[in-house]
Amino acid sequence: MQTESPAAPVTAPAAVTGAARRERAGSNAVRGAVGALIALAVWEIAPRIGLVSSTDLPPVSTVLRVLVREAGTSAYWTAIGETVYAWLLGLLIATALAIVLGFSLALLPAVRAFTTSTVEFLRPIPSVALIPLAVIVYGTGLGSTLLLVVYAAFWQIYVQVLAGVADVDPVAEETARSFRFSRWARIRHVTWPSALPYVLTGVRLGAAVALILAVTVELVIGAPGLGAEIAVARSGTEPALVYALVLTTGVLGVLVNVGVRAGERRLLRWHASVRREVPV
Amino acid sequence: MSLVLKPLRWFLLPVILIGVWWAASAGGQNFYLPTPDAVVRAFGPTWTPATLRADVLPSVVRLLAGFAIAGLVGVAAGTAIGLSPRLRAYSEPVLEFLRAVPPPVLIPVVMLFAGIDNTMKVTVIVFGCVWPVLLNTIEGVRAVDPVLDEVCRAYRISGLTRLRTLVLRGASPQIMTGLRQALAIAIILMVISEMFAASSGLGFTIVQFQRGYAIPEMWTGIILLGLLGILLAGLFGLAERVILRWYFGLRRAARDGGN
Amino acid sequence: GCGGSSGSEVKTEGGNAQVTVGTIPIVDVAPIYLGKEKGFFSKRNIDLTLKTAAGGAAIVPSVMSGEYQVGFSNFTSLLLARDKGLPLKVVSNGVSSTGVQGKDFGAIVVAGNSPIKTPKDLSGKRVAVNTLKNIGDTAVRNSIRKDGGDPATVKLVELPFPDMPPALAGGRVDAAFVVEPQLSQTLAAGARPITSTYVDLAPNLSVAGYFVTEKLLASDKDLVTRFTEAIQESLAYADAHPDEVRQVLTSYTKITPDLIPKLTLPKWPVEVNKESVATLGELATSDKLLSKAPDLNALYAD
Amino acid sequence: MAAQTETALLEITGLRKSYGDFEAIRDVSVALAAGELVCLVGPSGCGKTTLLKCAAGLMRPSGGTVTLSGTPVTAPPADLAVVFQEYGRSLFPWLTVRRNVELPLKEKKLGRAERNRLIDEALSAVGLADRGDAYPWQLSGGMQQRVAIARAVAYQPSVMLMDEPFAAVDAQTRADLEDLIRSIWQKFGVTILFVTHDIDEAVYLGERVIVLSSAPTVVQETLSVDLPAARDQLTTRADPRFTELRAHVYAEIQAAKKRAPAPATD
Amino acid sequence: MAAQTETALLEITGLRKSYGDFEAIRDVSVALAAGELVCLVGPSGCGKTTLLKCAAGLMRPSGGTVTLSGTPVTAPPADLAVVFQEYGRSLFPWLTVRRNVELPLKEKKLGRAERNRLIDEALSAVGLADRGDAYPWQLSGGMQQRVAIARAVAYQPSVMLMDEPFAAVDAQTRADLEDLIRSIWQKFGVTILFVTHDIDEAVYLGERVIVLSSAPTVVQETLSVDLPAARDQLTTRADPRFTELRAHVYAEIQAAKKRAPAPATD
Ligand SMILES: Nc1ncnc2c1ncn2[C@@H]1O[C@H](COP(=O)(O)OP(=O)(O)OP(=O)(O)O)[C@@H](O)[C@H]1O
Ligand SMILES: Nc1ncnc2c1ncn2[C@@H]1O[C@H](COP(=O)(O)OP(=O)(O)OP(=O)(O)O)[C@@H](O)[C@H]1O
Ligand SMILES: [Mg+2]
Ligand SMILES: [Mg+2]
Repeated sequence: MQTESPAAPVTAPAAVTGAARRERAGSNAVRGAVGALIALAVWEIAPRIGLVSSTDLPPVSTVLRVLVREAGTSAYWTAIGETVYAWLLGLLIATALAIVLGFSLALLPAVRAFTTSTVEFLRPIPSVALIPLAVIVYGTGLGSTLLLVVYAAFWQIYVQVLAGVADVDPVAEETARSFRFSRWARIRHVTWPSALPYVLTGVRLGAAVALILAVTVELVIGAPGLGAEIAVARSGTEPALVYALVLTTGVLGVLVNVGVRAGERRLLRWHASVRREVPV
Repeated sequence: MSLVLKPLRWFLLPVILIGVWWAASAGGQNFYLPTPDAVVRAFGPTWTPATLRADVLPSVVRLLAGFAIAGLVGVAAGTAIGLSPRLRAYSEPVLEFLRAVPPPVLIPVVMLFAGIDNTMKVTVIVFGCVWPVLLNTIEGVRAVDPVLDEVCRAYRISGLTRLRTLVLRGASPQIMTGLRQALAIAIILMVISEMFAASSGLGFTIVQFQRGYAIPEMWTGIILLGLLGILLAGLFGLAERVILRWYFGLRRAARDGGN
Repeated sequence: GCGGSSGSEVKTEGGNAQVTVGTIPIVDVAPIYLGKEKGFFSKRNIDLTLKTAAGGAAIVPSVMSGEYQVGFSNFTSLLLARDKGLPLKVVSNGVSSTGVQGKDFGAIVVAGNSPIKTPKDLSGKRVAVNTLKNIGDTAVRNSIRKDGGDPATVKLVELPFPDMPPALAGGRVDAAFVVEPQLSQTLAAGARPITSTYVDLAPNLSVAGYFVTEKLLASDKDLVTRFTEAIQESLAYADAHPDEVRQVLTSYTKITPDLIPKLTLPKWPVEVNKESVATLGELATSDKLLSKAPDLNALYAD
Repeated sequence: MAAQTETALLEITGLRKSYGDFEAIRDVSVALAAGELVCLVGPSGCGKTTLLKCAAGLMRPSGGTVTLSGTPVTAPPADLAVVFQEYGRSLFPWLTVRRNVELPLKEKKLGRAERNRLIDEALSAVGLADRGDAYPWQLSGGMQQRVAIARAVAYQPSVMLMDEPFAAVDAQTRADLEDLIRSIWQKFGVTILFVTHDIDEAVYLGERVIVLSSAPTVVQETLSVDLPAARDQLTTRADPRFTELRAHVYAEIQAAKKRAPAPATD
Repeated sequence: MAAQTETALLEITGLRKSYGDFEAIRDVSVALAAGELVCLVGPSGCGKTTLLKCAAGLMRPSGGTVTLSGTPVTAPPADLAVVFQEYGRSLFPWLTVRRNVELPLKEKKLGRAERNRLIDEALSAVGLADRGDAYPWQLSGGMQQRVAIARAVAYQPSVMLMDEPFAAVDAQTRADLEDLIRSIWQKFGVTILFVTHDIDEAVYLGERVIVLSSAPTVVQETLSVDLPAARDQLTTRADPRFTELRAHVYAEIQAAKKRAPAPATD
């Protein structure tokens, strides 16, 4: 029987705090940039070595030159503004609708039973097929774009919300019930946080689809915005301009993702997916 | 009681909606909104067995091919990316970029590489509907229970077995959600892809009707799309019930006492 | 009139009528842009707004709904619309073929090394047109038929104009029916024209026109008349001043400056060549695009 | 037992529960008088958790009734707190320890100051006063379990159902928590149904110990613990009567485990 | 302990572990000879699970080394089995009980007949022979824990790390399982590191009992259990030496819980 004397001097562990996390985020940004650079290099080289015709797919340097030229015009920024406005507004409406409907349907099985058939019928109807309807109701202005953007993005988020609501840990749910949380409190404190990872994935999916629809509607019916610019550019003869505008669209998509990701890191700090990647 | 209620649940809302439609379209002032009976009357002549075979079948085949490829690619890539934070960091901006590119402007680019035939259309479908699968797989894989992960590591369950029994199974509820979304998008993209360089197909036919001002016929096409969607969603639900039996069982067990 | 509150016309403070026209960003509508610049509309108390849409299919519903007062569309589309009972009326010619073989703004082109020499050789081949079951469709079949080929065997593929040059260059299609500016673009890339399609169709074919709804015509005849006068002045002016047309193109299209001088411009006669539209109608009827022979008189406002 | 039934607060009568074809509980009747502390022991898998969930109104029994103060329990009644066996999963991972304890109090519409007082008291009672800002997944198993206990204690329920609440804590902490429960029980007159596998604990804590048979489950024996009300870890456990009782319970559980269940029809 | 170190199979030297700013383990050195059965006790939250995970190569320590047969452990080594404290979550909910036990055996490339034999043996040893086709979520907590034990036992490891493996089972089953572990240990010469909160269990099972202090953790005491190798639930527990040892461990844990941790630098 012997007792070991407590610890010899020990160097204090490196404080792994905000600094390290920022460093990690920084290195991720660098990695993302590296990935993007590789993609850009492929784009630059493919037309240059004749893999594709450079008139069909101009090298990225040409596209960037055109992009810089366009960035000097106010029309370019106006178009971005129009698209972004329709997009974000549409996304906001779709998100709110999807969350409200998704939660109420998930929690009111009766309502759900009555709406399933209609929902399953409406869901696959392509938003593009509704363009004529949108034009009748709203003409070619913002209203049409919004209608279609909301319609398309809604389903993306809605399906995620339903799945998320179904994925609540049963023990957590029982805990809440045992403390007689009101229905609302259960939604607010148990269902909502559990579903949040799903909802955020839904928002990311919806954001992309909303952007796609905003641009497509502008493209097809000529509502003002980036899509209309692309339509005009396409009927012109400068492919690089089309690609410059497409590039702009893509960059908008990346920016939104960065935003949602940042929100995710904050909101889902507790979730297995995030906490595993935060240094311990 | 439930014998009456069940069908009622299914049909009540659609019946109300059709009623609303009827009221809105009655009088026929609006050229673009025909009455439901006009649409129903147009259905038979428009969708004969011959047109179904010529226009709907190729579309559905392309749709299923695209969906299957997107499912495979999405799950495979999603698993790889979900498992490796490093890979995710490298690829995320590029993927997000590609995801944000609208398929209609992408189609010309795809045509450069994949031609204008089925390959192009399937490529477009794959390109568009791979995202929900990919994203959901990534998130599902990331969220695999840490304790189970440790069990696998402790028993040195690695490689394919780990993938099959832990990663994919753990992520399967979310993967199925992604696939469900992808199915709906695949239908949308089937239509979009057939708006370009097509000479047959359901989407093509709908657009033709729309351009030719054959409005009731156009609506029959849209309704057919909806029916196709219901059918596919139903089949998907069956598959899901089999694949996620443990999951539904687990939830039901927990809810057994629920009110 | 009874349509005073229909919302299809809004008076501004200056007493000008607000007119929105749906156009397509192509060469064909240059006169209206030029006319607006020249003040042909404002001097008739018309406050003109030009909106571009992707094609006639998007313009017609907007005109029907009153969002646009006037639209621009090709005659086949308009015949189709009337065939289905849409109450549209053509108020003016829009654009016409030059009528000169080999020197028109649209042509069927093939790759430089293609064995296809004349339209007859297109039998059994893949030909790109911008919209199926529309004017391009009719025109290509007509050229083949006229040349002694079999229009039934040609495989028409729908492809937007901008996508035709790469598809042709990549051998995805054997021939393409292109219009300016893609025509100049393909020619510059080594393609070879085999026929001026619109010229084959009818002498001095009227391709497209400006249209309004019957409702507007009934409720505000005066406005329609003023618009018609203005657009016709614009057409005449454009026809007479090709350099100014080329200039105005830079304002609403994205055609590269080096290509603009090389473009073959269409003709912009004031009057619709009704005979050519009748030919279009006959061909469309025999191709089963129309359900019955069109009532051509009902098509025109005057 | 008939005497107790008349004044019973929580009364479970003829409870049956089958999961599909599997008959878990065949026939269990238990009655708790107001302010009673009853311990429930039984072989693993005999249906203690099931019984508790039925008593809490979280699960619908296949047969029999549960009443609280005479009214049937169909949903969790007011002023009841449950400590779940799966303590880890019963904590909300998105909330810190404090917030986990606070949430039911908020639902109870207590003021902030009151809430803070209760949280502080409960957390120090379970020895976690300094870990309030940690997330549950940053805690060890035993700590998580203590958070779940703190949550129930802070709630100040009038009925408390506890499912092996001390299974994951060390001996010393366990002793402290046992005394905590006894003192709460004595101070506030809480009615407690306490599931445990530790026979010493059952005897030390309870006024009665109910031994269940293995599934299909019936009540094997009800045992009154005739130890003095003031109990103490040292003296009580040294009491020969304590040893006697624990030996008795142990023998009963052994019997329960071995006993071939009686046929369904009698 | 110096003597043991030379022949040590599993050797943990100067282990440190911090979670962010929180210093969980300050300095722990433990050495297990091949075929030794060592029990680890300590206050809740002192770092037993952490230590076990580091030993299993599941977690990287902040400092110090872990070696198995002289080679550093960076990933879980071959022939090692772990029973996790979070037993419920350590079972695959999409696999039946049998498949859960079978999975690691498949990975070990055992033939089907061999696998079935091992599964049957292990499941009957833990008393679950008839529940092989159930899913884990159809089992009670104690049953789930026994499945996790069966999985480890069927694996026939040479090193077994067990984290409070009997916390959720009843007294009788617990006694049976204790004897099961001892018999496996004696038969196959498995090296076992066993975490428990039950002091009697620690003394009954172990050849040595290591008592940890509370966090920041050091080894508070190492105690050789000088009871005869052939142990028996009745006679061993009645042995006065047993009572002496358990009283000693209890006092140590009490001391560990109360001791103010030494300052980090000195
Ligand atoms: N992920 C984490 N982040 C921060 N702190 C942690 C984390 N995991 C564990 N800890 C802390 O480390 C300490 C040791 O935890 P550990 O789980 O090893 O304790 P334990 O000895 O197993 O306790 P118990 O007997 O209660 O299971 C605890 O104080 C705990 O709060
Ligand atoms: N969802 C379910 N489906 C099928 N059987 C179930 C289900 N839940 C519990 N059971 C069975 O019911 C019986 C009682 O389970 P319960 O959890 O109530 O036991 P317990 O007494 O709490 O056991 P323990 O002491 O091990 O926690 C067990 O045999 C279990 O297998
Ligand atoms: Mg239980
Ligand atoms: Mg632990």
